[in-house]
Amino acid sequence: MFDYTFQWNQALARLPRMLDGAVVTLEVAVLSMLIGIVFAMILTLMRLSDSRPLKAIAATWIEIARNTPALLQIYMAHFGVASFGIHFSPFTSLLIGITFNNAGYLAENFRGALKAIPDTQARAGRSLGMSSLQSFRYIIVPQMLRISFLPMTNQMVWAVLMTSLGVTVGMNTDLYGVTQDLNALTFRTFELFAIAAVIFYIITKIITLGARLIASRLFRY
Amino acid sequence: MFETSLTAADFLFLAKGAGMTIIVTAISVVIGTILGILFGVIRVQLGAILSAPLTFFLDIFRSVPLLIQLVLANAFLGMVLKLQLSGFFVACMVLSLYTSAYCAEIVRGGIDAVPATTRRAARSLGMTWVQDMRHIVMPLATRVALPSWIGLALGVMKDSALVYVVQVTELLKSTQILITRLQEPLFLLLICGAFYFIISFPLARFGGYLEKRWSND
Amino acid sequence: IAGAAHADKLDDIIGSGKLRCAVVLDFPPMGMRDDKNEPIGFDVDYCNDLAAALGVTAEIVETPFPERIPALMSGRVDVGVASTSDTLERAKTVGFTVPYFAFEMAVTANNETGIASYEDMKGHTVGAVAGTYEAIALEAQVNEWGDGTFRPYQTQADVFLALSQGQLDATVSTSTVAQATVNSGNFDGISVVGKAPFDTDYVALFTNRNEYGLLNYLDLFVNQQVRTGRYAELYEKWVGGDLPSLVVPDVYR
Amino acid sequence: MIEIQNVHKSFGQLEVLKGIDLTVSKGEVVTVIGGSGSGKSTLLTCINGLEPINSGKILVDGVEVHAKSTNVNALRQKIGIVFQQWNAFPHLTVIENVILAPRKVLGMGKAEAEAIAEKQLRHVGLGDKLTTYPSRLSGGQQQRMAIARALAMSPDYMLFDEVTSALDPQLVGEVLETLKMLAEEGMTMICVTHEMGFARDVSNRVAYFHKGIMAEIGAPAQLFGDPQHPETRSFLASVR
Amino acid sequence: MIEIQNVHKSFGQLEVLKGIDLTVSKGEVVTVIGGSGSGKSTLLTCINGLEPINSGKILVDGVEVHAKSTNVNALRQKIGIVFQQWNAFPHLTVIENVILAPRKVLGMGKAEAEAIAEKQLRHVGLGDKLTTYPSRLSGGQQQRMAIARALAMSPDYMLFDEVTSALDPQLVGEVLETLKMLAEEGMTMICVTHEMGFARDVSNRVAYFHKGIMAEIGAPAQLFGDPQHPETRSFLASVR
Ligand SMILES: Nc1ncnc2c1ncn2[C@@H]1O[C@H](COP(=O)(O)OP(=O)(O)OP(=O)(O)O)[C@@H](O)[C@H]1O
Ligand SMILES: Nc1ncnc2c1ncn2[C@@H]1O[C@H](COP(=O)(O)OP(=O)(O)OP(=O)(O)O)[C@@H](O)[C@H]1O
Ligand SMILES: [Mg+2]
Ligand SMILES: [Mg+2]
Repeated sequence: MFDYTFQWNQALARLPRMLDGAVVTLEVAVLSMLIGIVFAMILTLMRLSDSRPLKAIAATWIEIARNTPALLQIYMAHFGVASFGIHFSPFTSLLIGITFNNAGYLAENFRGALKAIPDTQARAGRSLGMSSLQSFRYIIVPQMLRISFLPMTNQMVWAVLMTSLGVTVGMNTDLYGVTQDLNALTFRTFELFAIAAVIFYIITKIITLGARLIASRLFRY
Repeated sequence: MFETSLTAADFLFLAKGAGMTIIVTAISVVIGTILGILFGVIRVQLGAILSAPLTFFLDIFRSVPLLIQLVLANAFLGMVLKLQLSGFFVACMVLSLYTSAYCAEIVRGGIDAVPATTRRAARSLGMTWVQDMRHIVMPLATRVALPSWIGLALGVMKDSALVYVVQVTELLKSTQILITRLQEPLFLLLICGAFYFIISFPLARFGGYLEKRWSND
Repeated sequence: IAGAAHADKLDDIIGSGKLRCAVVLDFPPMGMRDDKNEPIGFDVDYCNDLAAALGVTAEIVETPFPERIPALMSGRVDVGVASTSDTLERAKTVGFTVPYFAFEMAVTANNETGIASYEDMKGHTVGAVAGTYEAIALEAQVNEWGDGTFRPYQTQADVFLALSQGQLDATVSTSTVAQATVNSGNFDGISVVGKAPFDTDYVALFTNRNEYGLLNYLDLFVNQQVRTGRYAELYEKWVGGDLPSLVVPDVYR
Repeated sequence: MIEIQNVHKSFGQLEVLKGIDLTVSKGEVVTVIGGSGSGKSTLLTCINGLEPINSGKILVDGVEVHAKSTNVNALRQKIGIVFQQWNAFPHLTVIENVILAPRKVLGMGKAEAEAIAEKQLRHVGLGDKLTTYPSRLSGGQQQRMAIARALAMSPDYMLFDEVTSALDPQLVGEVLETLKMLAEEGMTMICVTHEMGFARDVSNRVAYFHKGIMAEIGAPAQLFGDPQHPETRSFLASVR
Repeated sequence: MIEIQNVHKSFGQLEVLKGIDLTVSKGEVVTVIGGSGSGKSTLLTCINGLEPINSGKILVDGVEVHAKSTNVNALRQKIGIVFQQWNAFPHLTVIENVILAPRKVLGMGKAEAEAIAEKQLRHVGLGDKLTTYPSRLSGGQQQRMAIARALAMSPDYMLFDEVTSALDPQLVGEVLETLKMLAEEGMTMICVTHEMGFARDVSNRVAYFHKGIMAEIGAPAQLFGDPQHPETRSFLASVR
């Protein structure tokens, strides 16, 4: 029954290319997180604002991001918007898709975190003469980031995993894309994807452990 | 606004895809939840050190892209073990384990949220471990876990869009097939997205509502 | 059942009464769907012929290009009738028959780019279907030019969709697919602009590497398809024009 | 009869009970007092087998609690215990809280269990709260419900672990009244408490625990009036 | 000078302040007492513009707090306020809590802000807690930190809203001492408090609020010794 012959050397010879792919994967994930956090903040502020249209836009973004498949969002960012004559490269499309998704989930986390911060905190800031923006920036945001740090770490892991969906929009420089290309050349499917799986596993572990380290240094209170 | 050459037959085709999405999701969520409860209870019962191998095994499902899990499982079961399994079976199997990995975490969190003193009270009334689990822990843990579990089930539904790699034609794949023929990507993608949204959004809201209600008492 | 496990694959197929073929269904005219979304095309008919010869019924299993071999290896299909180039690298993993079809490669371009030949593609964004013969060759070419970008998409449909949307400037594909796609009228603003100077892409049926009985049978079947004129008939039905020779000049096989 | 014979108990490195000997006869009320961390709670949880012990023996009606062959679940039916923290099952109404164990453990029918539960709840003064959820009860009411829940199993012994110490002062009285009533009805009880007045009035004997040792035990008048052990003296001075 | 002129304030249907008039001169200490919900806290939050008012006027040094043209942020620098709930910023150390507003609002340099912060913290007796996080402080220390934080802005007025009422009894004293010290240094203060002793000893005038009305105001000796309003009388009776 076990007559399959593993050809690990065939696959391992391609490890350098796969590691290059891992770098691109990380690049997309990190960028999508950074931009995603900024957008999530903006969405959060929009939700807090008194303007109905702003609230509606934020809610629409957040609900679509959370209630449709990420694959669809990425596919849409490439083939969907192209119907309007807007063209993004595979890298950009993937980045947009994941960022859109990240921002939606993070904004929801931020909302939960905000609820956990007593509104007397903002009042205390205001009564020291800070503007509402200052008290948001110096008092609310730092506490919000702490509360949502763990969800943010999880989202970062998901962002890394989501990069694997880039192949559907022509991406072939990320880890999954590289692996698939190599598979087309050699057909060593099991070996190649097993190696890719290990690399993904290591990346996510580094992220979670790194996040724990950062948290312990950052949040000493 | 849309002038479409979509026929009734095409809608039926999409509906079939949607049906597949729902079936794959339902099977995976049911099996995954049963396994997840089992794994979660085992983890709580054995403690962190004894259950480390299980924790590691489950962690893999949360640390490797689902796409790769599907490709690998397919290659391993078929190419290495030479098992003749349908793509549908492989899809359900992988998604079930994937679900169980997340579900185990949720279950563990739920059980941990039941105060040890409450469980002591139950045991000191002469209840067995099983009775304690059945009548005290599970009802209480469910309240903590249900909102997250709803989120998980919806997540699995969305992630099931990836089972196309093992030749299961679910909703998104059906949509792509139609795009191939009809060349109306935006319109078809919107229909597809709307389907997911219509199922996911109300349930997600319901989960949020439960969370709010139960956290108040 | 115990006996069947030791029988070879040819026996298994005959015994089960069913032949499962891997076919790529977004690769017109080799494989596609009609307006009832049923599979049709050259490869579909070829599979049906094979099943008829074996005295069994055919089952078409749709496989995207990158999934053809995994589908075979995981036992989900018996034979690949999927326009698969017979490269040596792949032959380390699967067993190929003699060629059953031969493709010329053609360049299809978006009309607005002004690309009129293979060389014109230099410096542009070009693409092809991930994992195909032409994708591998084209990517190598782009790297050699050192100018422009190469993008692989998952399916032939995505490639032409991207081309007509203007996301790609040009693509190299088998001429049959290019012609069929442009003629279908589904895609606006693209045309076949010339040949790609790649070697003829011979494609073969494939099955498991060690199934010699089945491989022998398939070789003979391909031979018979030519001899009986069925090959020419199918070519006329789906492609039309000059029938490509399946004989490679100056070698034995 | 509860017989505790030279019981030692450690949590990891920490020895919490360092050889306890105590015999509680039928109908007796023993109060246990002592500083925080002296092992009082631990002793109670050892008596009904919720915690294993390291050496020594605990016998309840002659049955060794920690013997392998002993069915602890059956044994626990004889021993009611009420803890400091209110341990209401929050997802069940008051009466459901009380009938759960009789039904599932004793296999009682619903009607019978409810009759008993109602009786016990009325006994502790909660006759009008049957279908209320615990979250609607005050702390004192929750404690009385916990007592009724234990009593519904018709235990022969009741163990109380500082049942009033998490209560607001005005609620303490109602719970102590309930305990007093039980004592007067002849229940065999071990009460860990910080309520010295209660200890003095109700108990037959008072035991003073100090760092895992039962430093002194005696009739309330003797222990409070003329403590022998210097630690007892300073403890009593500090709580008064 | 703080001038409150016929101020009305409603939350939706509920009128919380029903025409309040009160003038607090420089150097004066006014204590506000009254039942729960009588509008005391609301008045304070109106004075520094945290809440809008419905009619009337509040002038601080002649500047109308609720006028559109007023820069409330600048105005608030003059008015320190400390609330009942400890409002330490939990993510900042004690000294970071104190220097935040001087740096960001007044644009002070780090060294200068730290010097002021240290001085104020030493003033309230927290000179040794500079780099501690608030979660490590007792409630009383947190309140004193909040006072130092307000003082670091060099306010001309301080408003205190029941700053001791969430504290354990033994911590109340240290905070009241701090307030007393401030009063002796000549700070203009409005203190909402339930501490009658403090009100009597420290304030120049005591105001009694009842259901959104300032029912009575007078020197402590007069208001405590010979209350005019029947409500004042029954309130004073109830708190004693
Ligand atoms: N499950 C446990 N694991 C480890 N140590 C424990 C455990 N339970 C109790 N201890 C320790 O055993 C010692 C005795 O605890 P115990 O609860 O019996 O004291 P106590 O006399 O009831 O005190 P208190 O009056 O505070 O309730 C304490 O030092 C406590 O920290
Ligand atoms: N933000 C708000 N929205 C609606 N109602 C409010 C708000 N703040 C206060 N109130 C109501 O206004 C009334 C006066 O409240 P306020 O806090 O001023 O009373 P107080 O005199 O400070 O009472 P306490 O002694 O309990 O602090 C109360 O009925 C309160 O419920
Ligand atoms: Mg205790
Ligand atoms: Mg108030």
